[in-house]
Amino acid sequence: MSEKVKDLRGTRLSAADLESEDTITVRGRPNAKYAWSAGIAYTKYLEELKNGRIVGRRCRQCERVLVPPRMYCEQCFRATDEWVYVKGTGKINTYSISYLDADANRIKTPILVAVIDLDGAGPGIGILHKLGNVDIEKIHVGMPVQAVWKPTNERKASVTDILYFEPIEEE
Amino acid sequence: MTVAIVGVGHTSFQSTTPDISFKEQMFEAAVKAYEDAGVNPRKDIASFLTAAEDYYEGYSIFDEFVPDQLGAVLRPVCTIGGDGLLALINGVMQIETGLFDVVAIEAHSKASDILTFPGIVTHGLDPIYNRAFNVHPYFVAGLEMRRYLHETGTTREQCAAVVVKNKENALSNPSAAFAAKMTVDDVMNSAFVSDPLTHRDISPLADGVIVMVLASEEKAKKLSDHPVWLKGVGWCSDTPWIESRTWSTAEYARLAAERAYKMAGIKNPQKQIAFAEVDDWFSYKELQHIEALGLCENGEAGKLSEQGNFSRNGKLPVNVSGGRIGAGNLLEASALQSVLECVLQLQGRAGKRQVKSAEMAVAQSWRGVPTATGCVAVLSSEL
Amino acid sequence: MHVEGDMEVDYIYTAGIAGERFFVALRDEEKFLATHCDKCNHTFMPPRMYCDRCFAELSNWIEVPSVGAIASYTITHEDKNGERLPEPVVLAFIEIEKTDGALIHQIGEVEPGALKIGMRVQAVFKKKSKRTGALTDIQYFKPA
Amino acid sequence: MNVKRRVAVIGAGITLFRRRLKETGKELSYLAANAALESAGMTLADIDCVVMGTAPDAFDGIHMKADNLLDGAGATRKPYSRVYVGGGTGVFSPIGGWWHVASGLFDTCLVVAEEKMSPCQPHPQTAFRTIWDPIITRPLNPNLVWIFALEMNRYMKTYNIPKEHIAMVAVKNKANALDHPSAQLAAKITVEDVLNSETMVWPVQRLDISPPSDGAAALVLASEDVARKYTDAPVWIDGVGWSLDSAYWTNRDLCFPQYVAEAAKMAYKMAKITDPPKEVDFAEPYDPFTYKELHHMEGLLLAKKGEAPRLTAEGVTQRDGDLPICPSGGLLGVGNPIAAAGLMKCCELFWQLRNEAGKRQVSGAETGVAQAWGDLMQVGTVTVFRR
Repeated sequence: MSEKVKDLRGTRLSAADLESEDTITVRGRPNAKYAWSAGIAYTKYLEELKNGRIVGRRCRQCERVLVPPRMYCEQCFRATDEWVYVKGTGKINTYSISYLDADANRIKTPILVAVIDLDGAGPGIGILHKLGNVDIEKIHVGMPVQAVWKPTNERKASVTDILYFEPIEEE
Repeated sequence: MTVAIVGVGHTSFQSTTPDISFKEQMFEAAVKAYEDAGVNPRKDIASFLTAAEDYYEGYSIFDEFVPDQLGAVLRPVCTIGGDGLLALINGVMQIETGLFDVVAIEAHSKASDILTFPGIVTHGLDPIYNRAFNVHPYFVAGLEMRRYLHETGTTREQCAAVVVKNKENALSNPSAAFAAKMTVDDVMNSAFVSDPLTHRDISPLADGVIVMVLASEEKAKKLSDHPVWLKGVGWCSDTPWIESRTWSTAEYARLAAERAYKMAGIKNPQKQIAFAEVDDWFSYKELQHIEALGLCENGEAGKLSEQGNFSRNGKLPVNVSGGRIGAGNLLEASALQSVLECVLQLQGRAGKRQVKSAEMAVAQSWRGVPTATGCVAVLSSEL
Repeated sequence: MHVEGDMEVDYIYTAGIAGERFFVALRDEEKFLATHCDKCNHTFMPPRMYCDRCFAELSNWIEVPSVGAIASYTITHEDKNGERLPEPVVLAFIEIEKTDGALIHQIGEVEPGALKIGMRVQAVFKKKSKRTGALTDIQYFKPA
Repeated sequence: MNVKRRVAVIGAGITLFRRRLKETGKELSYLAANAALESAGMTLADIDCVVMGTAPDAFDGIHMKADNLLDGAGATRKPYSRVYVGGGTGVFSPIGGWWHVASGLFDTCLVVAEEKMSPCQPHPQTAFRTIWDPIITRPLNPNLVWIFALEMNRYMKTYNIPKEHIAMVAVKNKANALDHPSAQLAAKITVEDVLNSETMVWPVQRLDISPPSDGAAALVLASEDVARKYTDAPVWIDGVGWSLDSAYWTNRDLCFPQYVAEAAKMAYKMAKITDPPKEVDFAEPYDPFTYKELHHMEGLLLAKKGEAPRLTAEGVTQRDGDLPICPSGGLLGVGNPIAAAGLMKCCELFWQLRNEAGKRQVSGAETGVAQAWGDLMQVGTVTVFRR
């Protein structure tokens, strides 16, 4: 550290200090609610998920099929051209095994997470989802998987209309 | 300083845009701006800046979602946590370093996605000293407005006249969201939010996106027959402690204007400035800002406004676009809406609302409650 | 289609070095403390640990009266979420005596119609048992 | 394009980094800013403008938080800008300061980075719930560590990297941090400690992760002529670079940080560096996770793809090795108040290049590189400093 900067400042608080009367604090929680417009591309995507289909958009210039779909191609900077259905099958690009929930609490039964490169989309075009009905020891990059859908009447036009991806029985 | 605006693009401004996402709106405005400038973003634009605040968007790190629809993927892109004019000024500085020749600026509002706008503004108040009471966060504006009226002798009627003027100006702006014929009484009789501030003293929120392309002198001359030159820029933040503020004058705007005028060589703004687009988040703010910009003496703006001095056909037109009150409050993007109006006017592209023989204009912004932060830019059709 | 959600999280904000000393004195002794910058001859209310003019660290704490003058006031009719309040709330910007600063607080024991800029007001403290070390340990300000 | 004006760093300051600090964000900003001014031999009156770097508002819990912080950063009644690129903000803030001065509009700029993560309950992670696309990702209820685990696994599988080599980064950085007076998690640990630590999101384990922290850091920048008035040993900002990749991270190959490479190429070009491993004497790549240091060394073109782990195993990146990496102790050792941690890395370049780093001093340091990373595994920010 610089000779001139020896006096490092900052007053440490423990978790208990924060709760103590001697530490003056104010508590609060914002009122911050939103209804995000899904827009043209995502609305179609979600509606098709409800129908049990995965839809993307093709850019005819770079020939990629973008999933999730967007109305523009970020590489070519032009409007994408057409809707394309891709299969509910793909290969694991990468995966992880989570012992944490969304608030960083520990959980016993891990959540299996993967990026799945979808068959029929452009190369390297994957989506984030969960894995299920799978032996943890057997998960590997390149593993063929398929979407397991919620029953039709339980679908809500959400990415959770796919319950998870499960391994395709290899012959 | 030798940076010009060589292209502008924008969506229309609307109270709500339910069937299109902010990304799709940004793409539309970007395509228009790049077309206007004659540039391909994948090749010709060296850097991209966006003006955004996370809580306005509902995302913790909004910067993530910016590059794709601007043609900015794998290029220098950043967010400026400020209004659109501050993003533009940072773009100007980037060009002035000599590192870049063409830069794009984006600012937007998707206010209709926000369900709890007063809750968001409250979340901007100091948590220790200013959130203790269950009141609308515009109490800050109520306090400021009363003190401003008290010190300057400005009347509530004069503030209401600003609303009437700006909504009427918006009638000639096809992009505006809140054009209307209204009377001073309509404003005076609307309900108080925080007395003396009524609902109609407050600009209504709107959605919209504005994209601009900036270029260095050399590049601007190649790209555009009618570049609009940035002659001076200034920006300033006064203390964030409401308890320590000067209430009657907008010190941040005065100091920002001082810097911008000095850079632009403006000694007598009342003579040298042909028209102005100033922040009018609240009606009285327009008057306070006119004074801070030196467009009249302190305390005179209300009276002069009432007399028509700042009307479209007046001596020094202010907010010909309709401002936030008439065109719509586009949050951080209203600052760019002000610049947009200056550009269109200086290029003679303002249609029905074109002001005559305008060569030099000023755009000024304020970030809203609880800030004392704002920017000023002097623009000219002449280099 | 719209998807709903929020950005809501619980927060605990520390009052900080200067704030803590201010609120402890308020809570325990019904005292207003300010910090004084000797160089700028400026007295900060609420107190700061530093002078934002010259950047001196401030150690000169002074007690000031819990009395001030209304520099502005507003009668607020909506709550923090924009809902109409059953009763309007009067808030004032109170320039605290012997300081260059102010506090923003409620005004009580006076009809809104009788409020005047320049009116001298004094803090009314909550009962000691009810105080928590917050701005609301002051119940309101009333005409002095 | 040629840069018109050279910009120097002439002062640096920092606070303690801790899980919780009592000071408000303003007060932390003040402590760092004032320390930086004192080290430069300046007063606030000598500062023309201020640039703030601070990451999500959702940590501090204040909308438009930079506006709230500004008096502590010395910006009252001055031109003030907040630059923001998520986790990349810390190293980006001096880049913002650089263009303020290099543009010729200002002669001096105070750059302050602040982060106060402790207000967010029950854990700062909770604020990360809202960094996702609310339509296609948030419904899956993700934890932020997921995506890093996905990236880490892709990196390990692509280049066949043993976890032992990655664990060495934690061992090195926590040991380096023993000599850093700000450090929150300095420790002597072993590779086994890392490999035996709790699995959070496999392959990420407890000791692969930097902690949440409160803290602030600051730098004073000046134009060449002003810098020379204050010091005989200015440190030059000779290269700056930044790049932002697509938001659609599941449409990219995560094995290599292309955005860091683009930012590095931009910065090296400006600094006229053509052979980075030879011309860069030490580096402070962003290390919020162990593997990220390695990933970023490769992105910074300081190691070939997949080879940074081997260099680490061979000791090359030790403080006394051929290419010291994170001599400060990095985020893994010093702590991770997001934006402040990034600027801490730039402070480290300053102290190292001035030969003022005390026990942490690397020998013969003439050119140093700092880098940060952020958003959705998408942004790279790079600075090249020279003595």
